[in-house]
Amino acid sequence: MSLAALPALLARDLRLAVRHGGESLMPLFFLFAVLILVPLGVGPGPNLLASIAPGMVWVAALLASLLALENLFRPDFEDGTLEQWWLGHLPVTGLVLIRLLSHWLITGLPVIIFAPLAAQMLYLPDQALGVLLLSLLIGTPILSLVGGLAAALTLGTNRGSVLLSILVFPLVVPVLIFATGAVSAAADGFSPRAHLGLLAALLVLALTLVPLAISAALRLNIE
Amino acid sequence: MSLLLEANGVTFRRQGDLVFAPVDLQLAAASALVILGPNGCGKTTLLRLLAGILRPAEGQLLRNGSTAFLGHASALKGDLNCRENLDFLRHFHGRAGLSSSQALVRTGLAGLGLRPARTLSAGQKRRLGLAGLLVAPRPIWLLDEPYASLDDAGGELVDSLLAEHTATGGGVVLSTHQRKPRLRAAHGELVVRKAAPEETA
Amino acid sequence: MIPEFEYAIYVWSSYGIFAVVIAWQIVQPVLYRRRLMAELREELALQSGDYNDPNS
Amino acid sequence: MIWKTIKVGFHRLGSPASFYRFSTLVSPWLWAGFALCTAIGIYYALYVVPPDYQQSDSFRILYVHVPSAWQAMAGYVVMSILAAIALIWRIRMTEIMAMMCAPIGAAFTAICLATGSIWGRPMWGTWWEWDARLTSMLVLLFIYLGIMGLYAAFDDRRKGARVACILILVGLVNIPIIHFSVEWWTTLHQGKTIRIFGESSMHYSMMPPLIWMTIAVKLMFGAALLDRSRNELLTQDRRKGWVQKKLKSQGVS
Repeated sequence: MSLAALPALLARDLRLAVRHGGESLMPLFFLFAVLILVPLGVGPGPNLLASIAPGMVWVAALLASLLALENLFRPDFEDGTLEQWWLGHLPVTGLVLIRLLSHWLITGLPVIIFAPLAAQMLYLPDQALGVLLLSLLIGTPILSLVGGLAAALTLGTNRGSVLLSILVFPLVVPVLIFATGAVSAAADGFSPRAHLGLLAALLVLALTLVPLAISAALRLNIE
Repeated sequence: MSLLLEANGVTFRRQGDLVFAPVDLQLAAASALVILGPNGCGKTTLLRLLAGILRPAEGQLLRNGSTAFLGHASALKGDLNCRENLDFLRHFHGRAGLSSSQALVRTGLAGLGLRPARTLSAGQKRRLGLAGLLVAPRPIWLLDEPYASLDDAGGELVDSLLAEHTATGGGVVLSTHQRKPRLRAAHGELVVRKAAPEETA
Repeated sequence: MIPEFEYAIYVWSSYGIFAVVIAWQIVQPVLYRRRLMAELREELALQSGDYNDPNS
Repeated sequence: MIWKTIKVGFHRLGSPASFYRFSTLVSPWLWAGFALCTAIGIYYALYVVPPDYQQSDSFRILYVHVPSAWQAMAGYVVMSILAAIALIWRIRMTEIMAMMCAPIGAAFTAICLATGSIWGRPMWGTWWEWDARLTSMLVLLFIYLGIMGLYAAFDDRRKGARVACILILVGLVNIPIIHFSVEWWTTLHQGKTIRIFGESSMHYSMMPPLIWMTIAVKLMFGAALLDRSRNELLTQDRRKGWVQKKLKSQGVS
């Protein structure tokens, strides 16, 4: 196996993402849609907005991650590039991780970059900003992993998207709870350490198990 | 003579049913094997099995050397241009063969390097797929209907590529139901048969 | 208000839901099996040639 | 050695024709047992057990709520074991049985949610309380529905079953995490509300109906599982020799 395959795949995925410019900007668009629509809906009171800010940013991150899932493996499945992963000389879990990395770079990273701006717009207390970023940094990769699993499981079906959301929702409950819990704790002046520790534990668990499950699911689906 | 590929009693099941009768085959270096059979008898399934994409339900499969598989879907990214597609294959498989430009010239696609692959005609896509075999050389070629949608010149091209590949010690398994390849190398034929319905206890 | 009466609605509706769902679990496989068997019987009759088309 | 015995046993039971015979034989007995246990259990639950001093009569709801909740979870464990066997040894019967566990488990989860919410009305004053147990049960319901949906979405039943088995095992790892996280979340956001089981343990006189109902529900799960698996097997194998032979020899029963 040559390790050169992994950067080659990453470079190609990102190149394709850039080429689909508009689609790749959807996550950011969603973040801002949530940021603007929710205050319009609940009113601009700083206290109320500050208390729901962590949840809103996280829900936006979740939606952004969900949006791109349908295209995570499906185009490759249809044009025959996916089955080339099994020609024998490459570790499929490595390729899966690379694909998830590119998904995270497209959906997770933009949300993290614009999260400080979102925090300002929602009056999140300053002392919670660092924790918000940290929780996103640990948590969004889990969203990519779990979402990737759902995408892989539904690959062989022809009505993937509804099913995809049903599968993702239960799996991300703990992520949402620990991440928003951390930010709320920090905003209220408590230590977010326990929450972040649990979130990190989840990330480690997901990193070890999910790529294996994804490879198995992909394999079953291409047969 | 070393064996590149060996299958003993290999089968595959779909929904629990055998797709084709058990297959035994051997592919020596510098030789070719033509898989014949009517539509729907499992030629594509057999090739995907040999490639390692599918796992055999029964039987053993041995592969000595890395494999290239060219199926119905051309495994090209329509949004990338021809040159980018080939460059990706070169890096992905990590074996330097011909340069992308040389491969394009060899397969008669000179001058089309910057065209997005989705704008190519079916025959041109096929040629680009063949170019992909040249930029990342692998000893075992598994070609599913390589002549499909190619014109006469394209058919000649496949024949000459096959001759070159076997001359340099490679092995080829290809399936066809139309044009009999004019192979200069030693080659065998294998007819795939539909499995007889079996009685399960 | 009599407490027994107040709670009775809740208790009985709970038991009712339990009964309905369980009954559905019993009935559904039976109905499915009946439909499947009818279909298989029809197929078998078509194969062996003694199929009486109810519409003819 | 032990593994080998289990494997051989499963393979033997795994032959479609013998599973069919086995389930036809056993399932009526399970249904009969279920009817008997339920009758005893409900009689105790509604007529024998005295009202609770704290919850008055509403605690009688828990005689259907609690066994359903237990069975919803136990059903998931059974399903996971079957799924693991199906993935490791590729035994077809366990694949089918794992798939057929999902709708039954979902039914029990639904009973648990509905009765829990009804119980909550007089106790909490609302139909829905973000109580840790109820919330985890809601998530569990979605996992069950996801498994059923995934299986149904595949044209190739066997492929669908294998893929859904992966999901089942992923869910098995996840459910404890979900439960823990929800528990953590409710303790942060509110004080402890009245639990269905209070802090004090139950009085022993309240136990018999609970035991009877628990047994009843387990028997029902087994019976429904056998019935559904037999149907599914027949659907998948309708063109196979053993089904045709059975149809021809005995007419259609």
